[in-house]
Amino acid sequence: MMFRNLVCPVCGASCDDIQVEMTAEGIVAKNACKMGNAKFQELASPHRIRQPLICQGGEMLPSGWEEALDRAADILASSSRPLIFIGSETSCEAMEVGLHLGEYLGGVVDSNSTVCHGPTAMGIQEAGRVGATAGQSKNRADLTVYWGSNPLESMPRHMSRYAVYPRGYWTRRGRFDRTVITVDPRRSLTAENSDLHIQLNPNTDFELLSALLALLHGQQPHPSAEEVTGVAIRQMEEMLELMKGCNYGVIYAGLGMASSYGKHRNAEMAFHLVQELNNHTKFVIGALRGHCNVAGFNQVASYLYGYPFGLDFSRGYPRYNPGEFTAVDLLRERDVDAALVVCADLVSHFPADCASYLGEIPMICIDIASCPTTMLSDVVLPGVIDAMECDGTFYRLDDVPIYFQPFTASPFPFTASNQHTLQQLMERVRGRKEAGS
Amino acid sequence: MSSLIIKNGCLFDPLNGIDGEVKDIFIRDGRVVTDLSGTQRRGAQVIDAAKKTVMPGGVDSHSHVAGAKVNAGRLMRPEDHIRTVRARTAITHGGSGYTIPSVYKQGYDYAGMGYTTVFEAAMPPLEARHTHEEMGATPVLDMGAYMVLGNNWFVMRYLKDGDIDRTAAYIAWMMRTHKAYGIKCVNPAGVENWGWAKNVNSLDEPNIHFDITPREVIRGLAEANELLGLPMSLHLHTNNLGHPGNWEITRESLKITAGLAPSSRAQVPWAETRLDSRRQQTVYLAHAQFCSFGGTSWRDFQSGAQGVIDYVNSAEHVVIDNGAVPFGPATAMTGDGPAIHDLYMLSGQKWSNTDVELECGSGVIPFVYAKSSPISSIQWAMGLELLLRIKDPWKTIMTTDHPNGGVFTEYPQVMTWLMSRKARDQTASECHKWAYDRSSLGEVDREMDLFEMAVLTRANPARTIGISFRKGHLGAGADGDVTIYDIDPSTLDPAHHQNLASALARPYCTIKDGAVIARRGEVLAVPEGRRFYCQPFSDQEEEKEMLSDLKEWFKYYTVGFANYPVPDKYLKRPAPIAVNRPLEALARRR
Amino acid sequence: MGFMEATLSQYFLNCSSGEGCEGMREVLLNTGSTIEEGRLAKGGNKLGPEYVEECAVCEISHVDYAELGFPDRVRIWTPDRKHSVAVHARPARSLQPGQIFMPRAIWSNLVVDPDTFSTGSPLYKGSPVIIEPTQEDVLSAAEIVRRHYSRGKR
Amino acid sequence: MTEIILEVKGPIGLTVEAEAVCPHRLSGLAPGEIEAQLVWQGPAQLPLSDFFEVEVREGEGEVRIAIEGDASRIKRIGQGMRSGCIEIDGSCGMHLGEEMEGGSILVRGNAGSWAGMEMRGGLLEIEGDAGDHVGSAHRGSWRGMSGGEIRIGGSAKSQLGGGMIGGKISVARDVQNFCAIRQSGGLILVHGRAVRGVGAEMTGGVAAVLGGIERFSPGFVETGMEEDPVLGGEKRPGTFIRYCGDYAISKNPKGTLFVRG
Repeated sequence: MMFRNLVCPVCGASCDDIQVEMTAEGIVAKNACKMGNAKFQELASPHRIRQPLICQGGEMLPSGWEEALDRAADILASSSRPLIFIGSETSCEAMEVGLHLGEYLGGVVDSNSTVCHGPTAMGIQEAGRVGATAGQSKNRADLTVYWGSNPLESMPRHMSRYAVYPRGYWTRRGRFDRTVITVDPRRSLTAENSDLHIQLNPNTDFELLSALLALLHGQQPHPSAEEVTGVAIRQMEEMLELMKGCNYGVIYAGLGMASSYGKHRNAEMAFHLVQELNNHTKFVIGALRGHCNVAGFNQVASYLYGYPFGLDFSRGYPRYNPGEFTAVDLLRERDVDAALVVCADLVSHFPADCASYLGEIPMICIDIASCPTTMLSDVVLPGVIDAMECDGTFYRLDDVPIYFQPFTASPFPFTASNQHTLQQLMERVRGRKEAGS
Repeated sequence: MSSLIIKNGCLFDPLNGIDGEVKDIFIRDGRVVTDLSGTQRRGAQVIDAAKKTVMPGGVDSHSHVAGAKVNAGRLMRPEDHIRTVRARTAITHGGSGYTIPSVYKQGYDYAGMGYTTVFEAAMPPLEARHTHEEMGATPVLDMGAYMVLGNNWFVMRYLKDGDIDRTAAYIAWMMRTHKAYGIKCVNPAGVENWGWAKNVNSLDEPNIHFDITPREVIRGLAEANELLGLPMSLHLHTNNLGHPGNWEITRESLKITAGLAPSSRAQVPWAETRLDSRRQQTVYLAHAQFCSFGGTSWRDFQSGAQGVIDYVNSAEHVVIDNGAVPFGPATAMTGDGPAIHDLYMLSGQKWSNTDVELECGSGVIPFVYAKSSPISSIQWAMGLELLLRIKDPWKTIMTTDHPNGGVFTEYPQVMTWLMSRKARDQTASECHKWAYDRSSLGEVDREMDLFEMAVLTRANPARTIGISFRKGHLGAGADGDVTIYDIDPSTLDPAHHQNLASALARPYCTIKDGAVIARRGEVLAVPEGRRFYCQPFSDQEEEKEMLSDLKEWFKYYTVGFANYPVPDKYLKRPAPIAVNRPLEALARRR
Repeated sequence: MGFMEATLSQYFLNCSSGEGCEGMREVLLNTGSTIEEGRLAKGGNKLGPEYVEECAVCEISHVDYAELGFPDRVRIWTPDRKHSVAVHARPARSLQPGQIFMPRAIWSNLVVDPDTFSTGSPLYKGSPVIIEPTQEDVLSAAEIVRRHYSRGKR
Repeated sequence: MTEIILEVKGPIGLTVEAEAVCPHRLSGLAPGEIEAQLVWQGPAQLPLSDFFEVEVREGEGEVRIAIEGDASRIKRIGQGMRSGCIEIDGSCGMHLGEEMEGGSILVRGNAGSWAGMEMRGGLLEIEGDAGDHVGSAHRGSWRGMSGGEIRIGGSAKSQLGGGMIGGKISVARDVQNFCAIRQSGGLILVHGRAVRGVGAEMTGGVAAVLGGIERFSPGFVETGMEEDPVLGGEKRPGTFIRYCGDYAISKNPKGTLFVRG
């Protein structure tokens, strides 16, 4: 049986052209990249978590669904300030329930976005962002800049679907109609495949962007800019000429910009640069988002409560302050007392001080495969794979909502989706709170 | 089976010609009925509205409340949210935001103010799923959205070929596919140029590549609209918006649809009204204030409303909403990307923009209308001038183009200015003197009455967008949406304008579908809102050929054809309106 | 609350020369995704040996690699010496002296600076660390959890 | 003067938000009423007495609050303060004196991030170190501190004086990054060194870094030398280079940056 037009639940490209064939030998996923393919194989993998687990006497033991849900609800209902962390490979519908749960408990709700392009979102809050949906660059762009991003390894189909290779309306010869610049301290695979590689020193994005803006405003940058960034002024001018001279330019910013020293100020300067370039030609900027629905959390949290990530509900209304109400900071400062982690491996992906605090507080996690986070959890609820086993919505890297449909059903009799799991958990928590009050 | 009786209220129901008569209203199972049986009366909830003003529930026909650009505004403005919050209650969610509130807060704020029906003014097709998600999450309100089509590649291509039938077929398919309510045309032909950082500046300037002019787009979309017989006319956001001297292009744009016959063929049961509740217009001009700028630059800027007012007074095919400026913080957001870029150049504020492939675009920028600013003051005057000097209230609708001119929670203040010369004079004395010097507002003595307010905020928005078959009045069969204000018409003195403004801001109660949902601003119930959208049908042969064109050009999208539509599951309480049912599909015109 | 340490700026600014005492260097750690890391993580294979081979790795510029004495394995330390991790060392042409690269996984995150500069996002790119050759074994992800993170539980 | 002495009872678990600890909010209250004032810990509202021993010494006129013990996990002390004074014997948490309009605060230890955010008046003195965003604007806003004075005896972290439009901030030792970012008015005086991003996006006002800047903001252009300039009402001996910027944000910026030559 062949299924078409499926959406890949892995990276921010949210490719919607996957074809899946279920054969006697296994699953064949056409059009998917290496990462996507691996995820489609997960459907039948041996390490899939197939039943709830509860930690007893230091060991993770299989348990019944009701028992596991009860234990999870006990943890949440008895906590004073829980952290609810929602990963970005699950649906907006699940995120909405997670946000409701956090609001109900007066806890904090955060998502991968914080440690991913959170600083980029903060840059938007400082400067705004001039962007476009991906089809604009596909059809129009004759200049593509990968800034601190390495799509050939992190988003393998970005170049072929959206930015470099596709034959668009005004870019009929695909790659031949475009110039590609990569800005990266590392000579990455993407840099090797670009027309120009600006190899700046690490942690100097802010200075390079500022210098470009000063040049754009007709001023020579402070002479130290060359030494600091490792990029000659002449090379900056060359790059700027390319940018001003193109018909339609696009910057795809990666974590190299958002995560390095300077953080949201880097993003902010990049947004300013693009805004000012629009006085010369058409220029837009977008983020290369790491997960299929990392943009979704920003969207859902913003429209439901007004802020894109790191929402604190302790006062009954939403509050936002990265550094204060964000997961890494709360864990580092030991300022939460329980955690619900949905489809995210925090123990692997957070710094050591945060990961070890997760080992000290009660933790519930929902996941599809064993990982360091499931090892440290008190309750593990099996995850359902979005876009394969249930339907829902992702927001793609350019904030275009993509509705996905499954080609098979949840393998569990007790839950149809992560949304469903969270709803059941919410009901149980509500029951305990109402009985207690 | 529930019944509600609103007793002894002073009713203002313009579509039924009722101007302040003391009348009882009966609602049965959510709909207005002429009477109740004895048994029903005994089981009915009774609200005593003696010495109170009773109107149909408020209808907002143009507001930016759901979708990608609204959310871009929310995301980029934490400073707008920090100090304006709403804490959760046992039945409501928490929220935040002043000019761009989060959806829960938005729904509660509208309901608390007596509004029950709100239409989102701009839905990009590719991002329609987003708009529907947000409308779906908005509590209480019945909603719908207008689809942006003035720079759509398929529309421009067909219109360049002069093919109205195929345009209509495309629009019909798009409206069904994306569950849209009406057609919005924003800066026709200009937004496509913005794809290259350019604009068009006159009605007869063809745009790059598609070689089509704003005039051709406006005329073509209006013709297709009437050919399909949509409940609402073309909703137009004119070219050169926000530019000094643009009143002239606005007048010329309005002339384009003169002579077209309005034709609404919605297959719906019509609630009873004394007046004809079908729309009369062929163009509905959005936020006229922003389209009526005079002068030639910001230095000699003045109101250009006179030219627009004169034209609307002389024409029968136009309705406008005003886009009032009540002063204070705002967030400018529009599908007109280049207009927002111009504001960025002026203000240097933070600026967001999103161009949507093959379809449209949008821009967002924070803005403050200050009483000390001469330009803001003139804009304040213009918004009121337009409504007060267009003689026939049935040609006007009151909005703030939320959140462009100001926030919807300022509606009570805008109504107060319309009703009270003293309130206007008071504000004019506080703001820059250009307000009266460079507009005609200071010469206007007209004070609108409650009947006229009911036209501008209920009856006419409903009629203009064709939702008056159930909204905007209280004839038998209409939705049981009612606002009861603590205003006694017999003692109302518009000179006491502060009392008036606060009475309008916090109605005695808001009733939706026959149930009290808010009292004096406090939300008492949170029913799920309806989603209105049109399902127009066109000639099946045309549609088939159109679809083959569409599939051929779909390769320029980055979303597959199969994943383009808005699925049914995004609509929790759908209220589709069939237009030209399939069996009665249009005969070819030529 | 972590206050500014006198030497902190020095790490950010002066590491490009790769200076340091014998056999030990201050470098900037860049972490990021690699396609194989992605393939293994998305395939739910985080506790297997293949994941260790792919992700418990530190790429070092040729210059630094030679100066460290061509080690098979290196130990990476946080500047405050609170955390460290041993990983496989590999020379890489893609890097400038003074920079190292590690795939984004439990090993690299053990030494990423948890300060977020009030942004919520730690220094995944350009985190100051100290690198030295080591003979110690490289731990699997599960062993890391048991050894470093299980103090409060189990 | 009425003195209110609040002694922190012991180690605090989850952080506490205590905007009630502010002279005008406690003024005129009986000791029992002060103890019953509510503070937040997570979603719970708890009486002040859960965290502090309260002692009141009645007197005339303004209220002085003295906090003893470790208050480093207590946030929002003196938020919106209008008058009187607060003295904190040790360190305190985030949002100290946020939006304060008058009165004075003295912290003998360190203060967390966001001290003096959007401050409008009064004196905020931190003898130890300060965190990020001292005297800055709220997220997304371009208008930070507009009046009053902040003195820091130690060092400050990043984004000091972000969006500052008026008033004065002085730092005795060092600052990290983006000090004076988006400054449009007022004075920032750093006696030690700055790491990076000084005056980024600056459009007006004066910033001076007496100890030198490790990594200069590229959009600053040298406009001359000054001997012994007067900054903040005081003569600063030595030769200074004056810069104008930030040209990265504007073609015609009016920000002035002094660095010792």
